[in-house]
Amino acid sequence: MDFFDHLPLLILLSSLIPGLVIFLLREESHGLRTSLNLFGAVTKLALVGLMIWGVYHEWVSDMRWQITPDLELVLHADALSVVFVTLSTVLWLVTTIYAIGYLEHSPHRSRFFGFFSLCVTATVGLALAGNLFTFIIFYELLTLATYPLVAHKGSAEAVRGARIYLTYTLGGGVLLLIGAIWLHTIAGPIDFQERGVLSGLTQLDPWTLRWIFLFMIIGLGVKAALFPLHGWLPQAMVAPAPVSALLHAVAVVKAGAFGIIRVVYDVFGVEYADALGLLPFLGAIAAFTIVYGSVKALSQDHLKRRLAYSTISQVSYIALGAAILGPLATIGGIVHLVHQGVMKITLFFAAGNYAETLGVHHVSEMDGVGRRMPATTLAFSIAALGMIGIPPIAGFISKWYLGMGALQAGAGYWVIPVLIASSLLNAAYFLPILYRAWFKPAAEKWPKEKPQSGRWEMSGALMWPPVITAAVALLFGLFAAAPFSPLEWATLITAREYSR
Amino acid sequence: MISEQLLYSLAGIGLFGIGLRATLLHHMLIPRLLALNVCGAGVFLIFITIAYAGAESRPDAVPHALVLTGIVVAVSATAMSLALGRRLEALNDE
Amino acid sequence: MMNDAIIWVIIIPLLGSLISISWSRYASLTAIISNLLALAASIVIVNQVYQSGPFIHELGGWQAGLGISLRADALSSVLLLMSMLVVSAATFYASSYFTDAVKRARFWPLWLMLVVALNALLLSGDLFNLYVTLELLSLSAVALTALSDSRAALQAAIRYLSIGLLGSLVFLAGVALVYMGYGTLDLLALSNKIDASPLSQVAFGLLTAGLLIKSALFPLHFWLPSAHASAPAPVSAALSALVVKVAVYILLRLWMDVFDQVLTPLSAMLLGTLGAIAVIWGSWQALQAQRLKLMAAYSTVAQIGYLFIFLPLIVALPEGSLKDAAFTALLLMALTHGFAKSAFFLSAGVIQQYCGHDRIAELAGTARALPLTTFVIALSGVALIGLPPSGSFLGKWYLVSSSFQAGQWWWVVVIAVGSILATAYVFRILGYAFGPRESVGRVLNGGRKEIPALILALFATLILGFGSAGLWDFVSQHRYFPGS
Amino acid sequence: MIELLWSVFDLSLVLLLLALAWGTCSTRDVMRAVTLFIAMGLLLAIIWARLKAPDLALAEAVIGAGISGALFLSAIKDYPSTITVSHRTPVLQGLINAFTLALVILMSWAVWHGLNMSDGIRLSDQVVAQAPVSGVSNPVTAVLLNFRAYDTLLELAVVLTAVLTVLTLNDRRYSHVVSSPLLQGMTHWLVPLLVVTSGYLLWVGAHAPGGAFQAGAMLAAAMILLQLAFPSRRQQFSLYLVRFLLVIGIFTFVVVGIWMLLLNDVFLAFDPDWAGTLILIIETMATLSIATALALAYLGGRPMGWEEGARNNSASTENEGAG
Repeated sequence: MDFFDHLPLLILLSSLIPGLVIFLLREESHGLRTSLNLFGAVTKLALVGLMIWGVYHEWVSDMRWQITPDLELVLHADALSVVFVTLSTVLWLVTTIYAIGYLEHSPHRSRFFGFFSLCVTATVGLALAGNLFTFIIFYELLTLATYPLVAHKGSAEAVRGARIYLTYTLGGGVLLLIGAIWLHTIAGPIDFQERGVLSGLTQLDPWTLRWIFLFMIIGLGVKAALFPLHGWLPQAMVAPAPVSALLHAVAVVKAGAFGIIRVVYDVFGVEYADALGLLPFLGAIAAFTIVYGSVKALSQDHLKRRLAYSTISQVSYIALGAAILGPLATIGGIVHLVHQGVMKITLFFAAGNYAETLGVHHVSEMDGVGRRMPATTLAFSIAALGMIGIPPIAGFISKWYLGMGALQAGAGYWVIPVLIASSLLNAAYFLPILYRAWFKPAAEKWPKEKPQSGRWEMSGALMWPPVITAAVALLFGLFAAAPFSPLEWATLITAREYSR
Repeated sequence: MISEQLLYSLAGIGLFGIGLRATLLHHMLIPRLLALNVCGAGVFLIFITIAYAGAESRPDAVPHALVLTGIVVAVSATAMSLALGRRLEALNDE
Repeated sequence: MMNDAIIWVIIIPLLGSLISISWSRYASLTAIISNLLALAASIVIVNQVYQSGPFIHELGGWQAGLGISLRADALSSVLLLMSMLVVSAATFYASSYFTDAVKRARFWPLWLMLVVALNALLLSGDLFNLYVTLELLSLSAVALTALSDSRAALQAAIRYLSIGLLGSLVFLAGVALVYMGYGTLDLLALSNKIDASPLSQVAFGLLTAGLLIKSALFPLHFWLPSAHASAPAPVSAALSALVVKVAVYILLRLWMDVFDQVLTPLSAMLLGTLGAIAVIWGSWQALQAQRLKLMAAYSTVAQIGYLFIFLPLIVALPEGSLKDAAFTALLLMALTHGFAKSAFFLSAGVIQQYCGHDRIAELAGTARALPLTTFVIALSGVALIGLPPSGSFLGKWYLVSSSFQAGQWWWVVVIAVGSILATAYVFRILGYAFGPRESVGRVLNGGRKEIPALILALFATLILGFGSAGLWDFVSQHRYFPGS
Repeated sequence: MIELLWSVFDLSLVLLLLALAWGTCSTRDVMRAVTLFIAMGLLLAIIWARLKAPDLALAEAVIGAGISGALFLSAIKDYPSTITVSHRTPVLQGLINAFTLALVILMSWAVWHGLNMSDGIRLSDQVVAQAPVSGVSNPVTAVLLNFRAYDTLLELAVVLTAVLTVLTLNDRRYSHVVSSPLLQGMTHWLVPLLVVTSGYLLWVGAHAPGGAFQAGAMLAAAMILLQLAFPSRRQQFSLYLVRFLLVIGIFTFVVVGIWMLLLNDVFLAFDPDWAGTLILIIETMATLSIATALALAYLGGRPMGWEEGARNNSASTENEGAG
């Protein structure tokens, strides 16, 4: 089906073209910019809807562009890519609305939204990449496109944060690149395919493969913020709230996690990776990061930094899922890719709202915000509870499957304690916030309150996004078994990943 | 005939060496230029000994032409360098 | 007419230069027209090679050997096209860069002579003719450097000239020895005659040494930064992007196509090592540099180093697709650097004229004052680092894979470190550029200066990054010396 | 016996040459260095003659020794008279010496082999064979203006570039020599002599030693002499004429080349029957250009009012572009 072959390209263009046009717009042309943004986002959403339908019916969509005799750019839609594409597209729409509200009167909006669209393009491209070469191209592009957003404020602090972010990610990028090229020299072009490419090829020297795996995991681990490569994430929190929300809850960190899944399942093949003895190594790092992130989060008073460390911890669940051999764990990992994204972005939206309307940046200032900003705080609470793993919120599903998977794989004796420990820690750093927000009396005046206007606690563009995403997180939990729910989709992927 | 050729080509190499050494040693413009010219003369001499085919037979004209070209190029380069030096002096005096 | 493009591409700029001397009033117009005509000619040449393979023009109708021949094959024609594109862009740029008419009148004739030298050099098929064109190149390049008319520029120019003359003389000594042993100056005839003898080895050494000086390979790079940094922006662009590169081109020619019997893996390894040091040293110096153009100049030292790292790999790899791939990657690196570095220097010139200086630390907020120029700097920076999408990304990809295939993995470390340093020095600038500034400029200011730079940067990134697939077959099929 | 005498002669020439070269490069007195350099040039001229290269003997005497010498002499007027020892550290000097010595030995070794291996198959036979159809009987001229005419064309471009640079950089230097009646008197008969000689050299170049470059140098000498003798009379020529003379050589060369290209599809392919004429035309024009170029180079810069044309149409002069 010809149209379907070009669908991935259209999905890229739907954010690329608006982005490029926006760069050329004058600061004042607010309306045009907004409508371009929304138009792009909605179009993308529609196209993605089509793609879901197609992939579900196993239509093959595959675009190739020759770069050199043995390297080609491949856009390819499979079940796994659809997960990530959908996630980033939906959240892009929400975040765009949020960002329009958030950046009302700040300067250089054209530049901001331009790079913002480029980021989404890179993320989606990375999700749709059909081979390692293409994946790496978009992986690096994502780094480049996010740099200006982190540096956006232009303050010394922002530029410094951006530099650190860049040092980490490009450093990792180099390692990933070397690993990938090395792999190409011994195994030829690497097209992603379910159950892995390398599992097919014998005769490869296992130790070379182990080295390559190490290089690539380090490279991806930087973006996935695996310990000890996580250092950039808290630094990058200087970025404006929408950036933190989309990039550091979804695009960047997920790109890393997604890459790890790709490498483990579609390059090495999970059974083969296990045979090489790579999974325990990955699992150990992931497990340690989970606990480490939570512990660090405990001691953070700055809200966004606490959320950042929580991200570090939560994203590693995905790596953990990939590192445990067995369908259930795989499902858990993949489904968490979605769930964590939805929940974490809610938290960041909320944090942004507190900062915007009340000037609240620290946990210690949050006493009684619940009464001042009920909607936002409600969303925040749902997401936080979800993070802890309270049923029936989405987070519970992921953790449940991870646990089951661990038991199934017989790895339970060390995974289960990790899961329990981290859940307790999650509770330990989220519940106090909720307690302060709802039950403690508000301080007589907020640090920097904006005059209340309109019937809502704040402008709708800022209030609705977290409410919506929170609702989504709840629904994903409640109707986990419904068709096209993340869980169902993850099950579908897993069915395709495990041959035997 | 070999002997003459050898003698003169060795002389050429010697000239080349002397010039090269001085070029590397000197830092002032004019001595360095003189050295470069000496160096070039050495190369020209090598060319001409190649052309020389003994007392009775006529020499190869090609190297002669090449050296003629070389001489003209050398004088042009010399003139240009001296002009650059003069301009620098003027700027230093300002 | 069409078949003689190989002549026109040299003669037209020469006539242009003569006209611009005689009627300085019409110099700018003449320069632009003759450049566009030469550009067209270079396109025709590439097409000729593509259609009917490498070809030769025996000047004066004397068969090569007695006479001089011009030759075009994949390598030379592609480089010719690149250099004409860069030169044409720089010409448009220069026509609005030099605001003083007197300066312009001095600039054009020399500029067109530089173009003559570049094109003649790329097409020459005769060893002594190479010497003459090399001299023409050095002299015009030095003259253009001196146009800045500052003390720094003059000192740089003098140094540049004397070192250049020394290089040419060493080269000429090599030519003499070659003629002594093999009685011909024609490159093709030579490639058939040459054999490993003491004479040929020493001659080869002298030729190589002369060219290494001109291509500024570490440790012979010392003359480059001052010259490239103090010349007027369009000149710096040509110097860094082209003048250094054509010397590398001749070196490749001699190494790959003429002296292949003589060269030893050891010598290749030596140059590779020097290249590696150049990558690290040049990038490090670029990171230390306080001025934008000086940074760019040092980055050129590093980028030249990459080209030399290819040599030991190409020598080591077996004949066939791997070797060809490595060679094409080398060419791709050279092309990308040509476009990227020229775009960078042109933009640096815009910044310099806007701010009145090019001290990196004081460029705060250029991103807001000159959005497009900053964007161009970023694009060319991407190409200099070797990030996708850019030709050098592919180039480095093959550089690394060739290192693995040739079993010389240590180059990979060098490439990695070099790329990280490059990232550091490029984003150091961008970091400052994103700094605070009140005045917010329009997207485009000074189109005749910014658009050419943008076009060059796009060539370096998108066009070579995504559109260079055809290059690989072209090079592997059409890279050889055409005989008569 | 004769052999022996020749060898002694050769040996003494070579030793003297090396001595002069060494002196030029090692003396600390600029004046002496230049003098020795000129002497070396004259000796080289003798050596060229000895090695049966009369064209070069002429060229060396007029250009190598003459013009270069004159350039150096006029340059050292405004230049420190003593050469300070270079700042190079002893270690570096040692390195340089060792390096040069090694190179010299290496090259001698190579040449030793080369002279033995040289198969004698050089271009000379071809040159001799083709000379009849080249239009000139002097093989050197045949090579310069026909077989390798392209080199000569680019060589003229080199000369032009150098002179353009000189004109770009400085205003002309006015001779410090106080023009004496003696000099003026001498000029009166020397200049015509030089002009005639150069004409003769030009003409004779077709079949005997001589040619455009030697002739051009002679003519240049005449122009320079005029400038020296009558410094008061500033503008001997109109500047348009000077510009015209400067480019006419290459221009003619290129036009003839293109004409041949359109005629025979090959650049610079002269028909045997007109070759002589065409070459003479090119050489004549080249002579004028070379003479003008060398004279301007000697003057060391722009004659008065050289850039008037440009100045006039520089109505809007904003900030200076160069960096």
